[in-house]
Amino acid sequence: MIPLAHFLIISAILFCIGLYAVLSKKNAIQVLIGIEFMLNAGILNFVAFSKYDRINSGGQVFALFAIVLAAASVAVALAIILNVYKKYNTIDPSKINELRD
Amino acid sequence: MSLLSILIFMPLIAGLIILILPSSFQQKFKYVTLLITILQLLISGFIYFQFDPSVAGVHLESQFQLVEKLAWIRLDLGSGGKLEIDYFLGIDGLSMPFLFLTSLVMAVAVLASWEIKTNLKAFFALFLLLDAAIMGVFCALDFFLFYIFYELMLLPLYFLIGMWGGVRREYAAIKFFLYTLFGSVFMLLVIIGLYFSVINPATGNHTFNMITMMDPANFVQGSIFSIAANQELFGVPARLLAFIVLFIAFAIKVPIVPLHTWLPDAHVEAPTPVSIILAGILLKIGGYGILRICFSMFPDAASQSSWWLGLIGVISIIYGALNALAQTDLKRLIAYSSVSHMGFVLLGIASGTVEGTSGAMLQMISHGILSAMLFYLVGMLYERVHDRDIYSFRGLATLMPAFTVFIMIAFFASLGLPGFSAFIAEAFTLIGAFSSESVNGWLPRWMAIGGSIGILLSAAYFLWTLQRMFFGQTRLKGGTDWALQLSDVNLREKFALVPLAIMALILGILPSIAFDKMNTSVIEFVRFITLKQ
Amino acid sequence: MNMEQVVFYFFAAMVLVSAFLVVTMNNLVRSIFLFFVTLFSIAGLYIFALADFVALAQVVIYVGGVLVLMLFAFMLSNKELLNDLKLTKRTALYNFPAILVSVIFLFILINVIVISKPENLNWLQNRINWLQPSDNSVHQIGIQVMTRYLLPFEVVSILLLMALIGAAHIARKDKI
Amino acid sequence: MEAVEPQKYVLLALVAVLLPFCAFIRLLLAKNTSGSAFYAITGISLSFIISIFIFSNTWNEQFIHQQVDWFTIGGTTFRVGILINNLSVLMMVLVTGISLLVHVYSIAYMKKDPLIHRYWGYLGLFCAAMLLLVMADNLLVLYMAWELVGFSSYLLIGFWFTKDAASQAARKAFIMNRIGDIGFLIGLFILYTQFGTLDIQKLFGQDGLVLSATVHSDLWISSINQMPATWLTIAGIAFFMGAVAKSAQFPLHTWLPDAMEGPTSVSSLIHAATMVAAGVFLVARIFPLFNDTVLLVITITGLFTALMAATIALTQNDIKRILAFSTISQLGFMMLAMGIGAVDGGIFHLATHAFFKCLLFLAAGALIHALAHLKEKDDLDFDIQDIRNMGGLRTLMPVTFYTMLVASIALIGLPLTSGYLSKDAILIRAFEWAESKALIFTIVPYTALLVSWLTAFYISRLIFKVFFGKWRLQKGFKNIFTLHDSPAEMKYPMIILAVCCLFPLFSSNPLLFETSWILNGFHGTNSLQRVNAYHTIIPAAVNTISIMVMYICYRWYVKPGYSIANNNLLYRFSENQWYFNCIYDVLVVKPVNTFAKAIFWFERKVVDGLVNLTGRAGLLFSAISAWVDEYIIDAAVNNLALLAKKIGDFTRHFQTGRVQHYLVTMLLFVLTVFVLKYFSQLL
Amino acid sequence: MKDYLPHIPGFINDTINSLHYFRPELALTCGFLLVIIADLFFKKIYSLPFYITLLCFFAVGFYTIQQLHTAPANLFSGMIIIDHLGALFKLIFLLAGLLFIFFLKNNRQFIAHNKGTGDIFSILLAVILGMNLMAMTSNLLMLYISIEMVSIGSYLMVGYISKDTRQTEGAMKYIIFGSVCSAIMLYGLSLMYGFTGTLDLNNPQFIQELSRIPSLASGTVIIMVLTGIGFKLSVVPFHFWSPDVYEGAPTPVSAFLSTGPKAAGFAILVKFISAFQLNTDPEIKDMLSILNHVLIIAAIASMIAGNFGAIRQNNAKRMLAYSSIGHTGFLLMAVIAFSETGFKALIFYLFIYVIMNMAAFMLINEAEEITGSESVEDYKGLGKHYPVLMICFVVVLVSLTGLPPTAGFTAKFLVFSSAVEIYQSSGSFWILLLMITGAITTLVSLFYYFKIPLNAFIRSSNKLIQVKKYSQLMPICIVLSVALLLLLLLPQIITSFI
Repeated sequence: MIPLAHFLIISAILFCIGLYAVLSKKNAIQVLIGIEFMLNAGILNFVAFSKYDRINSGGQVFALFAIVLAAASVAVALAIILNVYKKYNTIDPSKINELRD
Repeated sequence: MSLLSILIFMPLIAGLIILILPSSFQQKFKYVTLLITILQLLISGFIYFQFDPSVAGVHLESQFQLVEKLAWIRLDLGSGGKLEIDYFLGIDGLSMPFLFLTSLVMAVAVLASWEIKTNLKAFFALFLLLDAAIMGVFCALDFFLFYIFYELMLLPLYFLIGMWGGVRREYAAIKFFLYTLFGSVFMLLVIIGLYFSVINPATGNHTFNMITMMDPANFVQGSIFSIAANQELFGVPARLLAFIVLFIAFAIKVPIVPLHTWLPDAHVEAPTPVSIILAGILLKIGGYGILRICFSMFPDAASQSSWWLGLIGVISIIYGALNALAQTDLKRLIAYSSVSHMGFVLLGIASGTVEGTSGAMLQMISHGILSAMLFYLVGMLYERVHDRDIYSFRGLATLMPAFTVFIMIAFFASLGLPGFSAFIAEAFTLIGAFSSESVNGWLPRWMAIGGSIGILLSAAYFLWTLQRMFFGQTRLKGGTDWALQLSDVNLREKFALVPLAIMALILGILPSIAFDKMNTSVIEFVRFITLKQ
Repeated sequence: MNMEQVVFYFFAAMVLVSAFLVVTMNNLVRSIFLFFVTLFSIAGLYIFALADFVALAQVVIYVGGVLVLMLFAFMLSNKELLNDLKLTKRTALYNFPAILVSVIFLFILINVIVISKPENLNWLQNRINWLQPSDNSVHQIGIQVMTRYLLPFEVVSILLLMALIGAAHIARKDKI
Repeated sequence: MEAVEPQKYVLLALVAVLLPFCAFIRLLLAKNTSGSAFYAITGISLSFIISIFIFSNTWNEQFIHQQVDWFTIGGTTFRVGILINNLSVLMMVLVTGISLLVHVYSIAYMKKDPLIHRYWGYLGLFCAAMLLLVMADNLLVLYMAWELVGFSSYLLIGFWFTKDAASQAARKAFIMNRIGDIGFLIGLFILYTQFGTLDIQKLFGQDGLVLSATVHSDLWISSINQMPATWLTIAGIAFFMGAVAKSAQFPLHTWLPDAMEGPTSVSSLIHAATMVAAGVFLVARIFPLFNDTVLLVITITGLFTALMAATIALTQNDIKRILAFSTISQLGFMMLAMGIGAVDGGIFHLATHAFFKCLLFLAAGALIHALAHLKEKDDLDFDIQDIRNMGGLRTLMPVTFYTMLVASIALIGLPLTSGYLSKDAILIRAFEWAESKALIFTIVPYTALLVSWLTAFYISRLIFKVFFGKWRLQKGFKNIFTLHDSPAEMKYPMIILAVCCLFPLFSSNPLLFETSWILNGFHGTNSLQRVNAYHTIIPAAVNTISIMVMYICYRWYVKPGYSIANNNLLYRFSENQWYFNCIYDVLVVKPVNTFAKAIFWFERKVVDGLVNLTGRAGLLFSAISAWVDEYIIDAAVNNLALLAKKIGDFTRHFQTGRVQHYLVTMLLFVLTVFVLKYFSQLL
Repeated sequence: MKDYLPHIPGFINDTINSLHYFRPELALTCGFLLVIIADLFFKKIYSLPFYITLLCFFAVGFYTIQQLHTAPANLFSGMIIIDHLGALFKLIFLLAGLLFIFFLKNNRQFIAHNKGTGDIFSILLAVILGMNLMAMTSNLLMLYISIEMVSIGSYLMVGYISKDTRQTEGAMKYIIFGSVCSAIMLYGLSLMYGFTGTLDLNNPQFIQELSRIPSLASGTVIIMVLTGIGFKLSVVPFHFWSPDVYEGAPTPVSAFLSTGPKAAGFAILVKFISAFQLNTDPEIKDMLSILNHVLIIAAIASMIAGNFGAIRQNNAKRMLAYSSIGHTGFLLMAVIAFSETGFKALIFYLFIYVIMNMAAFMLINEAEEITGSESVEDYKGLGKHYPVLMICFVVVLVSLTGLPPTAGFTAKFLVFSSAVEIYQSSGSFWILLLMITGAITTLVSLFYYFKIPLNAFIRSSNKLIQVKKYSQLMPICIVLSVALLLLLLLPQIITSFI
């Protein structure tokens, strides 16, 4: 048996790697990848916990829905990023700062 | 629909009609407004004569007159009980005089509005809205309703100052607005606190009825403002804090030093009719609020803090007068003189004596009349040559004899010349303040003496101005051009000024016409606030 | 350490290393491909949690859907991007806030995991409720989705339709 | 019949008050001068007739007091009414009589003024206010009238408002009077608080509240209230302060000389005969209130004022100023009388003084009027009020000369005149008073004696300089011999007054003041009996020395050869009016000098005299308070606004436009919560 | 498989029974599909989607009002709960949606948008469906899905036109920020699920288990979940996106985002907090106080950041974005009070808030049509030439400030009432601080709101203002302004529902 905590720690590390990518990458697609990592970290947790929830299978179902939603939002995000690229010719989030105080 | 509702809603409806009427009628608007104000004057005159001076009111709901009470908002708040907000109007001796004052000053302000040349539609619509709001404030007996009218005054005033004002009108308008709002926002919190502390014994609901709030028996056991509970906020007794908050809210309107700095700016920048209304009525709302709300609802806190209120009053008297002495702008001078004169009101109220309170009431009425007159006169001068600097004029008496007569009447009446209303008012506020130590020990005697120095100082600045501007050989900054423009008082202006002068005189010689109507209420008020809880 | 554990930690290492590389790499193409590896490895971890269906969905949706989408996007936005990316390299200092935040976050999360002692959680002690390797998870999930989770299932369909329409609208060429 | 009688007199008295007031109202509304004199004179003559009627019927009768409700405040009803007793009827007659004469005099004197209807109106207001003042039965009404006479005085002093000096003098007079009024007002507060009424009869009557109040172990106890005994003294001083200002006593005397800027007729009526005497009248009215301390203060103030003003009058050259200081001095005399308890003597002197001082002014007016004509005719430039410019007018203006001579003799107090009677009354009473006191108090009567000799000197100087010798300004006066007496309207009032300055009006015996009916009208004390030597010695001594003084004066000013050095210290001290105006200046200027640069622009507003003291200090305060207002209170508010903007900027600072910054900031905020929680857990 | 068989009929029954209560949502779904079909097959009829939506809204409204007085019921095996409060929220969303479609129809950008406007109606309907679910959810899974649904729909709306740089930029920032927040929330949800073993918020197990773990852990988890909710509310510190997005997005979308989803955020926050508040277990006290303190601090910070941040803004939309942050903070007061009064105040405030904020954005839109600018500075002199517009604007701004004579005052008043009430019973210093901040920031808000009338009426422009006709939006603005005035006099119109 793999201890539950190990799953959780892996997911925590993954989450933080994703977070780092989101915060530091200067390419919107990489930022998206970071977000996916964070989502995956969450999904991993769900799945890991779901092992102990046989009757409701809440975790697994949640994981499934989360994957689907992630895919949907990635599709939307990519569509938007493409548009941004058309207007700005860059997808560096730090350069897209026309809207500011 | 009682007379009070008519007083409130007549201008409101007229304002709406003006808004709807096409702008091609705009020369007629002033006549419409004048008609409305004169009707108001007649109605309030009628109310004055109908008023029964033998019943007190103050904290006895059954003794109010022309009462109108309709259920307005009944919202079941669940845990907060049922929201009980009434459309509750009524007058007693403390509010009735102000209805008449408002009508009179409003009518004069309309006459002063002849000089307004731009955007007449908006001006008169706002003017009438303001009129309605002010009437509402003096009639409302439901705190919620009162607050709505109280705040409703701000908007028209903001625009009236901002749109038709002088050079620094933006600053003055927003400053005025912010100051007043500062007070009233916190007042709102206290109102809500009171609401949750008070129960209407008849229905068992929380209520906004001001009169219910005055009776300590109606406070819920253990609520914030219950006397018995004696709760503390920030280490200050809650009732005292509430009193201070309410006091500050109204004191800003009065205004007191050091919350007065909006006043010179607002008065100076406002167009003449608005200055008239500001000085003539708006400041009185502060005094009225202190009487009707601060003192009546928190008599215990009032007696604790009366020493400070008296001190503030004395400081306002002297500080305002000294400031007036230093001004070179005539309108500013008068604005500061208002600060000084309204200091008497506070001193009188703080004395907790019948003489002081009656004096303060009369002082408010008297100042309403006189400051309206003064601001009108300054406005006339400004309208003619667009200058108000005292040093720009010399020897106006030769050029404008009738004007000089009016300004002398106004000046001397303001500086407390016997025979005019201000004298009786100031004398009795001071007598009240002086006797306070013997009667209830609220104010030390020296305060009355300190206050009387204000009388001396007011003579100094008014006479200095009179001598500097009106006497001597005619010499004007604008030379002969000005001499041509400085025409004497015309018929319309006389029409506005003469009633004011006569009112000031009548009140000075026969103060009984005011005192008789409010005496019972004042006695009851003083008895109520000095009652040992 | 049995075989199961070896494979698990192998996958775990794969996940973390590849994720780390994805994040640190500046070359977008490479990082997208490494991302593929990460996702695969995560799917592997799911199996260890006895969630084979989820693992499958992960591979199908993520690898087959998301990744391809990203590649498309990358290709649509042509190669200039690559040049663009190479030009500006960022120093570690510049990324300091990001590193700081991530590290603190990691610290906190691990702390949370440790102090909450997941193995000792109350509800985990109910052994009947434990999933057995022998259980047919696809079956289970199928029934659950059609019964208990019917509403989310239907709602997600609408969501997907909306996302589809919306994304298509946004990505559509502006010509009619 | 008996019941109706009093009411009749009260109504008549009311009519007497209202007649001049109606004239005032009528003339205020008048567009031009036509017929203005008619209204005024009709009003005042009717008043006079009524006054005489009332006087003749009520003198030495039971006082008459009628009241109506005025207004009610709280439980107290203010009743207002008319109190007719010896004091008020005497004053009524005095006021209306002298007013009538001055009115008549003014017809000619003010003839050419374009705003003469205003002048008549103001006079009407003054008469009404003055009559109200003397008849008021309520201190509040008295105060109102008190201020109104001040107000009409303001109007009349500043009648020639285009003259800066006149309007300044008017303002100074009003403000200085205001200082006194504040005292009066404070007195009112104290009485009202202590007794709950301001009714004169109730307070000061035979068994009035004031007398029935007791001072007991530092507490002043009345039937309804009690307060520390100091308040009794303060009340006295406060009322006296009102009297000081109105009667131009030291230290509030400086307004009176300046008030001479007004028309001379006004000076004679208001600033010599009637209004300034109101202070004395007030002291007499509320006499029971004063305790020993206050009486002593009154005595000393009166004495000092009398001495000071007399010495100043010695060297003045402006004819009206000499008379003004003389008035101050004489008023000091009356105050002195009050202080020593000789109320009757004070009032008596008030009455006699009213006539001769009014006459002196009217005569001076006649001189000025004549010289003004001359000046106008010859188109010359000289000071028509400077006695150094006159001389030898005795022959040119005989009526003026003789009337003025009579008045002067009365002022000096030589026998056969009214002044002799009243002055002796005071002097003798002063000696009697001093006798019962410590030795130091003998200063009081002796100084009073000195003052009467000084009086003899300065008035002689005036007469000799103006009427004797030769015309001093020679060049350019071609028409000097065209100078002549005034027209009839001016002449006859003067003659009438001159007659009134003689003894028969006041006493049957020219040498014995004790027989004066006025003194007897005021509950004569036994001092009216010639009980001791003073009654004989003093009149003799006074008169002998007075005549000597006059002779010296004659030698100095008329006979050539004797001249006094006019540049010694004492002379200058006197000429500069004891430097009072300067002292008031210096007292303020020195401390203010340090701030001078900061407030120099306020100098323009500065008024002189005592007003300087309050004025400059006040202006300094006002400058400071204006500064505080602008830079502290207002700035605090504005800084709050600035603070709001700064907070706004702070929040905007985060809004860099970079989404990753947003995220970092957001997470940092979240982490802060975590970290705080974490550490609070650890601790 | 066998384990489940006995339960299946139960589930099916439950589902069928639930459908009865689900009619508003079903109507929305039908509308959603119809709009898609209409857009696909009847492109010629330009306004068809609009009318379908409108019709759909009427149906939804009809059904929702029926739900106002039904007893609370668990639906779809505990996924959602239908109750009075939820129905009220649904009405608020409906109001926002209704105003939004009228706004859309008259917005120049959308009219000119040549990719067609049919899709936005379908997105809108889906978003409203999502919001309805947010208001009803009682399950973590539904919570997540509904939030995501609203979020994704919102991203799409913001990016819908993508005509210029700013619009795309707004959309990108929105989606990145939103996705990160939802990822954090997902992580939090996962841990929450892990710690409690249930997804059902109302399951007593949920709170019991959560209270058993150390408060540091449970607190962290709660805050992570609140991140996602906070993002929807745009409460400090999750507010950074809103000024940029509101400014960048097409005006109707900004208007909708600042009202509908925000109200939905409140709905879900209430749901979430209810799970804690309604539990009487003494052990959760610690957790509750953390939750309360976090909310109070967030509320205070939002009021300060929103209102002070708005002071220096010149762009009207941006200013409103900041002001809406401030309003959120203020409204949190009612949530924190967590009493019946508080909920009533919340609902009333939200109704008024939807009206006034929508009206404000519509008026900005109108002004933009006239001046071609969103800058407040360019409003100079408008008052003279467009009095009706500016008078409406003043009414709306007064209402936003919360002053009489507008319903904004009543709303503010009720919120303060709820806070005072809770203060009276708890005596907490923090609540007092909250109220004082609310009062002070009301003052501050006057500063910036009144910039608009200041420019429009008091300052005059030297530019020539050409007089154009008002668009069809103007009557709606007038109606809304009048409604704001009327609701002061007759708050019963709304309060009778509450």
